[in-house]
Amino acid sequence: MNTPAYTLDARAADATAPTPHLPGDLAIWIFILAELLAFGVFLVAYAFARSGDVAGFDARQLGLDRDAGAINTVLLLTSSFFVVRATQAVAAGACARASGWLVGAIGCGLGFVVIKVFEYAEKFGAGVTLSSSTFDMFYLSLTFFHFMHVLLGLVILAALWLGTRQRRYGPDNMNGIESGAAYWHMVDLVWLILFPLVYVMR
Amino acid sequence: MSGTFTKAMARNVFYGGTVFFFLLFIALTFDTMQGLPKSDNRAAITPAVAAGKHVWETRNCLGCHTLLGEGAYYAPELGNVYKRRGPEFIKAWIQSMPSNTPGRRQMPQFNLTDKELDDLVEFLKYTSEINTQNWPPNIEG
Amino acid sequence: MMPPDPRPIHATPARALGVWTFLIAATLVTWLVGERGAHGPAVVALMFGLAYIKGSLIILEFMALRRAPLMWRMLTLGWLTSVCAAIAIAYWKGMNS
Amino acid sequence: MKYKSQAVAMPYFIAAIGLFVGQILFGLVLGLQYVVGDFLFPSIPFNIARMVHTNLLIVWLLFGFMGSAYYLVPEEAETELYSPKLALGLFWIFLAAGALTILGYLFVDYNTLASATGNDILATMGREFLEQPLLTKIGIVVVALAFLFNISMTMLKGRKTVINIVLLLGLWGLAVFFLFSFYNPTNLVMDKFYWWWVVHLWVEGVWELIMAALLAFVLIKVTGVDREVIEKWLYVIITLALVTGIIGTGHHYFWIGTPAYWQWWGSIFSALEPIPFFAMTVFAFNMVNRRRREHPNRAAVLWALGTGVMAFLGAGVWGFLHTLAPVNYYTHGSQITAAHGHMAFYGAYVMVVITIMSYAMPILRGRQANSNKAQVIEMWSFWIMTISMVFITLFLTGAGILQVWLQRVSEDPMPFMMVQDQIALFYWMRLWSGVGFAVGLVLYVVSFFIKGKEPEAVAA
Repeated sequence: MNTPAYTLDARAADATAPTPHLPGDLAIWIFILAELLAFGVFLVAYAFARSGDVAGFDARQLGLDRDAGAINTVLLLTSSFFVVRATQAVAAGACARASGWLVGAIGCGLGFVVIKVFEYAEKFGAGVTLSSSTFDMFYLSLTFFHFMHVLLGLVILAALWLGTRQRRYGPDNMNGIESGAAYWHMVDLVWLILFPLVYVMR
Repeated sequence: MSGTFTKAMARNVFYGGTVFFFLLFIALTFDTMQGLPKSDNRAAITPAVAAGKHVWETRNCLGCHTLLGEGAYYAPELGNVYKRRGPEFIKAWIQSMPSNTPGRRQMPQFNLTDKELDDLVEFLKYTSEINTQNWPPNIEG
Repeated sequence: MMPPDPRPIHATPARALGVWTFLIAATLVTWLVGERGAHGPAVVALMFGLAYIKGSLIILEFMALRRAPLMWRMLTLGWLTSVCAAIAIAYWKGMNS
Repeated sequence: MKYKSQAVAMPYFIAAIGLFVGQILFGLVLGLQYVVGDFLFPSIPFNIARMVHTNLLIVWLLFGFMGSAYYLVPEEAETELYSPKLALGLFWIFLAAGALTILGYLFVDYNTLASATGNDILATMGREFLEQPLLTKIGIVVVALAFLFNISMTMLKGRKTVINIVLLLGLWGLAVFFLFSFYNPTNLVMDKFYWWWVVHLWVEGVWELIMAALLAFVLIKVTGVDREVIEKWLYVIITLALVTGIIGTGHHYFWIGTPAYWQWWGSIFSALEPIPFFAMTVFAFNMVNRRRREHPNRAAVLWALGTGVMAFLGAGVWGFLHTLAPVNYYTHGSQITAAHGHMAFYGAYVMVVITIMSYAMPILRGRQANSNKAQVIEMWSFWIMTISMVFITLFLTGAGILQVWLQRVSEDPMPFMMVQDQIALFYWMRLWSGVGFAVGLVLYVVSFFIKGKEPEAVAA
């Protein structure tokens, strides 16, 4: 039989009924779960702290820049999409193509960082600190905690990029890129909740 | 369980995660150091307060008492004792120890000089004015 | 015969593109909500409904957990569900106080 | 014993047990002083006895860690210790320094001791757990560095297993964070802030690396489970420990003059701190269930499993109990803290050191395992000590709840000493539980002197 080692066609895969399989390393997934848990508790803590002082939170929230936040959402989603394409390319044995997609993903991630830095510069200029109000505390804590994850994610993406340049990954060696990709998607996932919760919900 | 679990990845996650969270801790520490002047009552630190802290430490007061809730739980909290009892009571109390009441907990006699007593009270005054987020819940500590 | 390929199936490029398009469109809706300063339970329900769908898509399609063992889908989707539910409860609590 | 130089661990273990006995004796004194206030006053006031109690604990655990490292590192590295002579020399230096310090506490007025040992040059004394004179602190650093040099060189010339790497990371971290004990600014808030860099980053940071590595080593030995499996999980568990524990330091920054946001950061991350302890328990039971052989040393297996359970209860559950800021607002600095401290230290660190001593001592004495009779006595001591500790914790928790209620929650709060009278019954029960613990400890020591035939190894 001449099946390709790795098929991209979902229906064909259904027919052969592949065994359920976790893409990426168990170690990174345990880490991702721990991170999600920490973020989850933090986000929920925000929601309940807000419920105790809706007017105060809503007033401070007006000061946030939703346009920048939305652009950042688009950047992260697009970056995640590029990472998916990179993973697909590696699965198809095209490491060179994968590194191209990864450059795109890193570019989007850097765009996020730049916009965020401008946002922070403006906020710090306006006297927003971890101690200026409860809303500001949550806004800074949540976004900065997330921001640091973006930075770590970028380091991981850079390592993946290097790996694709050195052709370290391939259809038979997906563990590294799948693990890194899963981590980057987690960063995206958290932002998808964080953005509407902190920037928009009122 | 079907899936991959490699030692190399577990190691990378350990080092990455540890460095990441330590850096985060450093960042928070940096912010705390920036914010402390607002809450730690440093403006009130005088040579007398410094000398008082020295008296506090060299008599191992923390071996029985708590100070801002930290120490031993054998004797009352002293972070707010200045507000609870006032300076004269504190000095008189220290000088009258031990009570020698049979069966009661005893505080040693430290034979502090008048200056040492004053310094210690200054230290306790400074401590009582630190912004502790309203802890303890009431004056009893 | 070869043993069945144990690897998960990442979405096809076309499918991934479709998912991405939806995600961007949903983001625009959320942004519009913010832009117009819309508020109230209906708006929040819409916004978090969209966020929930977006999160599920990230988990199932991008993270490729669609074909992962059930436990992992339960853990991740369970996380998403509980966080969104808790936010809804908190929002409701805030409305009534 | 695979390598001759491992024998140097023996004196360390013996010293550890000896100091442990001393620690418990002073614990009994303290327990009695809680209810009979003038007991031994003025010859040994409470603050001195407490200092001896806690410092002995730290010193004997350090002896235990060092002994464990001398036993474990050569075996893991598959080479003789770099310098057994240095190890033995350090033993006597450390023992002498430790003994002198304790004698100094007991027989010299603390203030006199301070000025005689250079505290006026660099004031570091009089802070909880860091009461040691400057000279002792410097001695600890010197001994620790020489010790680290010795075992690091051993590892470098041999096999670098994950267990060795993690253990060494933990021990190096221990030495590095101890350096913060030399920083003692007049600013009380800064003093307290960095004091926790020693205390918290020790017990909820680098010591957890040591503990996990020691446990993993014993599990490999007694279960015969593949090293690869155990080492992977070791990494995962210590990742969880540090991810939660480092920011978890924030649960000490609620009420000491630090910014309010620590209440959120500290609560959220320390709420997750039970997870690594839970993982460790599951891990230990899992590995024992998957064992590929029946190790003749059943006592060691019992201690290993007990460590998992008691660390989870003491550090995990009892820590979580009062770690959330709104709860801690009322419980901070009460007997609840004491309850947690007792069970956490026993469950995590006392028990892990006993685990490795239980495994290694018979081998150091030339047999795979002790006689059945000796093991039965040892297992009795396990149950008596552990159950006593559970009761100590429960009674202190009861005392704490009542104390918090009467003194802090009540509309009409009572003064501290009046509350102490109200909860005296709990202190009495705690004291009797402490006596039970001491009985268990005596049995533990006795088990070393029981002779008999070595049990046979059975294949599973």
